[in-house]
Amino acid sequence: MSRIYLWALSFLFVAIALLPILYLVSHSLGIGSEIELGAYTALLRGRTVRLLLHTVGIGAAVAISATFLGLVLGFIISKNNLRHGQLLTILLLVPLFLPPYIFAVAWVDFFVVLGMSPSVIYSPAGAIFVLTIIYTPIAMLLLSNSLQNINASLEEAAMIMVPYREAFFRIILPLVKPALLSSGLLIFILAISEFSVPAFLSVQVMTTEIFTQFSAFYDFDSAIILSGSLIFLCTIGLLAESSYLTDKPFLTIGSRNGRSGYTASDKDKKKWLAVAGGYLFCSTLVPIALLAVQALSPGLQHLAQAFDYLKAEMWQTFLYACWGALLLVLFGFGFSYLKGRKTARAVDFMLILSFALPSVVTGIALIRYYNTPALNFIYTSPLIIIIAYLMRYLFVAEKILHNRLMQIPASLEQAALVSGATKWGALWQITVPLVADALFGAFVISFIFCMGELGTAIMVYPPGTSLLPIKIFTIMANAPQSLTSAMCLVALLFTGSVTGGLFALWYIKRRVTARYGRS
Amino acid sequence: MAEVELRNVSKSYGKKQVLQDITVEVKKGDLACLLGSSGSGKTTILKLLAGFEAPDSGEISIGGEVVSGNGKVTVAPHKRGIGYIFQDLALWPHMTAFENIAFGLKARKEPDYRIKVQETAEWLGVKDSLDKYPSQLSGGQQQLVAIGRSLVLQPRVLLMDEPLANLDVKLKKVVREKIIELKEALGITIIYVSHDHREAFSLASQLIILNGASVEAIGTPEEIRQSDSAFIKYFIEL
Amino acid sequence: MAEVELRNVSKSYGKKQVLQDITVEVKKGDLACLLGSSGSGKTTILKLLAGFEAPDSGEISIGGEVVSGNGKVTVAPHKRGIGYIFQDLALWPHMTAFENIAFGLKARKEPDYRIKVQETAEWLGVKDSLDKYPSQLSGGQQQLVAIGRSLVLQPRVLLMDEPLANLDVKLKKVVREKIIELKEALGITIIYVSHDHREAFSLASQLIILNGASVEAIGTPEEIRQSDSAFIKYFIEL
Amino acid sequence: GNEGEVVVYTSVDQVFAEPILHDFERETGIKVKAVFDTEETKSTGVLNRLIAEANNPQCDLFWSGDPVRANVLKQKGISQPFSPEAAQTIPGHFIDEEKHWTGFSSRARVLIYNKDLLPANQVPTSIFDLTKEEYRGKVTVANPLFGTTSFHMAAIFAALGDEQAKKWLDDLKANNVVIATSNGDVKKRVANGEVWLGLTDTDDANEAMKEGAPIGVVFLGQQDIGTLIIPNTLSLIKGSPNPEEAQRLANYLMSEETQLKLAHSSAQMPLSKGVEVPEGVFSLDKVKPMRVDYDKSSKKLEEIQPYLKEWVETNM
Ligand SMILES: Nc1ncnc2c1ncn2[C@@H]1O[C@H](COP(=O)(O)OP(=O)(O)OP(=O)(O)O)[C@@H](O)[C@H]1O
Ligand SMILES: Nc1ncnc2c1ncn2[C@@H]1O[C@H](COP(=O)(O)OP(=O)(O)OP(=O)(O)O)[C@@H](O)[C@H]1O
Ligand SMILES: [Fe+3]
Ligand SMILES: [Mg+2]
Ligand SMILES: [Mg+2]
Repeated sequence: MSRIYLWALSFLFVAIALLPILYLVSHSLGIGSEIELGAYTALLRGRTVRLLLHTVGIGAAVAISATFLGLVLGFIISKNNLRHGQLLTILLLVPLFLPPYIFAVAWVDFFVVLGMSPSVIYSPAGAIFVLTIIYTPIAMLLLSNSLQNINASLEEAAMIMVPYREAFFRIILPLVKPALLSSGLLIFILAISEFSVPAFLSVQVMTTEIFTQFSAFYDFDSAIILSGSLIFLCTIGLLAESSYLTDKPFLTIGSRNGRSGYTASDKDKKKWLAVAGGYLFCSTLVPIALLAVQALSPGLQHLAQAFDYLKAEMWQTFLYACWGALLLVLFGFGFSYLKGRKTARAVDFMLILSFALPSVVTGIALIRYYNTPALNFIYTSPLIIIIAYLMRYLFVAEKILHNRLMQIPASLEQAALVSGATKWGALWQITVPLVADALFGAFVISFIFCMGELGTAIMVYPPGTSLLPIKIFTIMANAPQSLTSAMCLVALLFTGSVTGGLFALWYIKRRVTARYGRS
Repeated sequence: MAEVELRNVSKSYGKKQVLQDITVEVKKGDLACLLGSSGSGKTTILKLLAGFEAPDSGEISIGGEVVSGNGKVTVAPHKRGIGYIFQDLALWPHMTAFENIAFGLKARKEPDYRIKVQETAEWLGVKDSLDKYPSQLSGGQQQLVAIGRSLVLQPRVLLMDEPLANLDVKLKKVVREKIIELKEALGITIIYVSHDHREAFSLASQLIILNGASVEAIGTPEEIRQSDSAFIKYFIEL
Repeated sequence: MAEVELRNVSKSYGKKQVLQDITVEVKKGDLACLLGSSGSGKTTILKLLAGFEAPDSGEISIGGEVVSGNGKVTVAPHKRGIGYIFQDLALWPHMTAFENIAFGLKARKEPDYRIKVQETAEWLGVKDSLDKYPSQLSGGQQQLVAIGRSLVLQPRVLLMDEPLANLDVKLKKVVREKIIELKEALGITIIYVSHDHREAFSLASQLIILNGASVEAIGTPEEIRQSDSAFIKYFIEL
Repeated sequence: GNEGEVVVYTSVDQVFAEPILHDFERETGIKVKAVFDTEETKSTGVLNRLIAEANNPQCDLFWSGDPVRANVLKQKGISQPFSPEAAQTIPGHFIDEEKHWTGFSSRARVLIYNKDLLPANQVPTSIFDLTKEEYRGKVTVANPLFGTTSFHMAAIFAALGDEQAKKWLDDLKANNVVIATSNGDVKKRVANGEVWLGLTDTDDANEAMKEGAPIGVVFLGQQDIGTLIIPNTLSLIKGSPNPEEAQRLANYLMSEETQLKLAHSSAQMPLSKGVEVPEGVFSLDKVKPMRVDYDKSSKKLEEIQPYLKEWVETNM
């Protein structure tokens, strides 16, 4: 039965998000017009191959280091029973609240302020560094989520035989392997499709090449074919991940859930807090402090001006991002649930296709498809922005949720079915609450991503409207540094406080339900 | 007519043949005990009856209606009117004991579900634990809640996978008697997996003894006791 | 001198007092059975002994060394030389049966761990299931693997939480005998939670009977049988 | 199109363009719907959008910060000829021969230098000075594939001929020129002393000075090839939904008042004769302009782009 729904959902996604891409590609590949062979040769040039290797190298380095840091931080917030764990979580999320570009700029400025040559950061290593900091929070959320949901007695069974450190590496780590792999894959894709940071740091990667084809040569065909190589890379990553995960059971939420598991001693807790604090300082505090100094150096007036510039956009963007996140979570849950424990390669490929596409290409695809008299009502309304969000981030939301669903034993839903619940009832009352924290995580991440989406939105936002990141970037082009920094601060505070609010609500709700009564 | 019927049912997991051409009939109001060594396919039979798995071949009917056949589940689990006590209990970790027991009643929109849950809990002696989550319950308390969750719905057919494993002998006896009482009162058909053949002999109106992937013998306790199969002789001797 | 000792141990979960001022001693090489109705705190005692939880007050020693006291765990679980068979088994889902059993041996870097795992599996009759994941094992097979995982390490003190619950009577008897055999050969001290007081009486050199949150009686089976506590009388009568 | 509304896409910085569009709205009651562009996308997002929308145009008027983009639109058949009345005051040199675009207020390419690091008398006066040994590693230009820098390169190629221009670029490279991401980045790097000198636009230079950065401005080539003048341009989109309103807006933007406003806000030099130049704004009268054919330069740009791309790539 669920096959039908899976088909229906896929059909819907294909119609709104995938057809634009297929339409664009079929045109670029000359289907319906004459074939431009010249464009294909772009792929074969030695330079393209070098660029691909370079891109993969940077992507892999970012994926590995961000996932590693995410694991450490995820461990700290989920296994230490911290009193202000929620606050720490939000602080650690801060790098996501800022556009990556701003982060790169802030780090360069930081070196300059210190009187050091920023040339260290204008390098692949610099790009890896900046991107790692930006994407670590995603890994952290995924992993802390997964760590929290391991049945305590599995942990205890190992603790009795080996020191906790070893239990961690031999038992816990393999149990969160799906999360580790997903996080690595996700960050790899995000990193190789990021444009603004490598462009700003003068690092040549595939996205900068694609951008050059678009914006210097107006050579859409080459750009689209080069984008194909990015999608190819992502697909390989996806296949590697799914072939690793198939048929390996990772059910970790026991119905006879254990009670205690590992808790850090007070001494260890202090140590871990110091690690988290140190990381927070280096990764987040430094650039934010710099922004604050720049913004406040001429007094408060620029902050006020920035607020004035952005106040209309904040509300708008907030609304769109909420809708976007809501749809992302709905679609993401739909896909991951209907896929079930099986890997549905076709679905995965569909999602990765729209996710790995460079944002400009996505924008152009949307324009070509929706900008027709028949679909004008979508193209000229904010709906087009929501669709852009859906295309850009559905893969992320789906990954987060699928990860979590794989942890739930089938018998829990079966028990509901024989109790007389319908499929929907079981879904709604058993599965959904059990993945509630992942739904929340997916919503927060989607919301933050939507709040910051620029590349596609700027191609399609209806004339006369505006969005927060677009406004910041369009104003920034020739505004004084202090105003730019002030705008970034305002955006940061806004996204930060909304996210903080979400966490607070969540926390209160969870206190009420006592988190399945875990002590 | 048989209430529950498996006709020539086979089932494999991968290469492993777990059930081979099984034919079993259980009459309405009977209590049939499934006996057999570990891994002989008892749980698998229950899963087939519940409709969580489809048989590779053969047919399954409940109440005269074919519910699985041709390698497919044709009637969904929630439409079969069954209760199931899982070997791993499968209590919902995000619900309190009360909510676990109340779930099916609420799904049926029974207005007086509170009273029924209270009664059932009292009857099973877990009234004090109703506001606890499964992770806060002891093993035995969890088992009682799982039993309560199924019994409160008064299903037509009740599938029980070692429902008393975690209870002490005293409690085992009490609960067992309660189940029989309920069965008599409501005419429920019960398929009961047990490891304790003494229990099985004293409880069942029909015994089904599995050996390897096939049925070794079916019959009343009397008939089985008089069987001259070497396997059964070995199996029921203490 | 006692191998395992709890002195004036108390433990609450939230408002609920689960253990109140418990004092128990078990001598080296003894098999002590914990008996008591559901929710009386048996599992909690094992968790305290293993060091997964700290007592609120009182002291716990193993082999003469204080391992928990002052509300804290002072010796980490893996340094206590104990084995634990969990009531919910806690097999690692991402490892095959073989890997589950081999884990502790590999951690100790025993070179001939393969042979030992094979031997243990053979001995328990789960040799055919070694390459399966827990989710592919029947309930009884899972239980045997969990037993194998603990026994293969030959711990100094073995904590067993209803280790035979999912086994059939025949197998129960076999495994029980094997455990005794191992205990005699290696001088292991065993703390054994059972629901079957007949089993407990036939097995244990010492019985510890819990009632509510406190110890009702401690003694040899003989002593307990002769006790005139009304609770015990009620409890051991069938 | 909707009654009383006009859609304008612009690559001109929003801080400067928006107030003028608001003024137009207020004065005429015509609603302006604008799409702006960003530095992050090297201000080509709007152009790519116009190209992609060609089949079903949404935009009426394209207000570009330079003629290159206007020429791209022309070549791709996306703009259409038009002659706003206000264009009469603009020198013919700044209007496309086929009337696909009309120029107005303009910027110039200038050299900026850090006054704290370089005394005024040691500042180069010609682009050829930049290849001198004394400035090794101290000069920055923005990526020549994009924006006004690309146009500047095309003009230099047109003025010097391919061979000499390539030699100049190769010499620059040999002198360890620093390639910045944008003109804004050039401004920033000179202002904070990372390098001494940089090629950028007058509006960026003006901005830096307003911020109080220790920056001096030089109009290069007064003795040789002259300074490149870059006018704003307006193009009417083919199939524009609101052509009448577009005409009115075009006239408004080219008006002397608007040129004056732009002179005040971003130091743009008015192209209409007789517009009084405010104090502090460079004036076209005092500058020797580079002789450029905007149409040819745009074509030149297309021709040299592969070379420029290679030049950048081997430089990074
Ligand atoms: N995390 C917890 N929070 C609250 N109460 C708890 C928690 N863990 C256990 N309890 C309660 O403590 C009591 C003792 O539990 P324990 O698991 O030790 O019982 P037991 O003797 O092992 O019972 P059984 O024979 O049923 O396994 C029970 O009443 C249980 O509900
Ligand atoms: N998903 C699966 N994949 C592979 N083999 C499986 C799977 N599920 C069960 N099996 C195998 O099928 C056989 C029958 O399993 P089943 O759970 O029905 O046994 P059982 O009779 O209930 O045993 P027990 O008394 O130990 O619970 C076992 O050998 C088991 O290993
Ligand atoms: Fe500029
Ligand atoms: Mg079973
Ligand atoms: Mg217990």
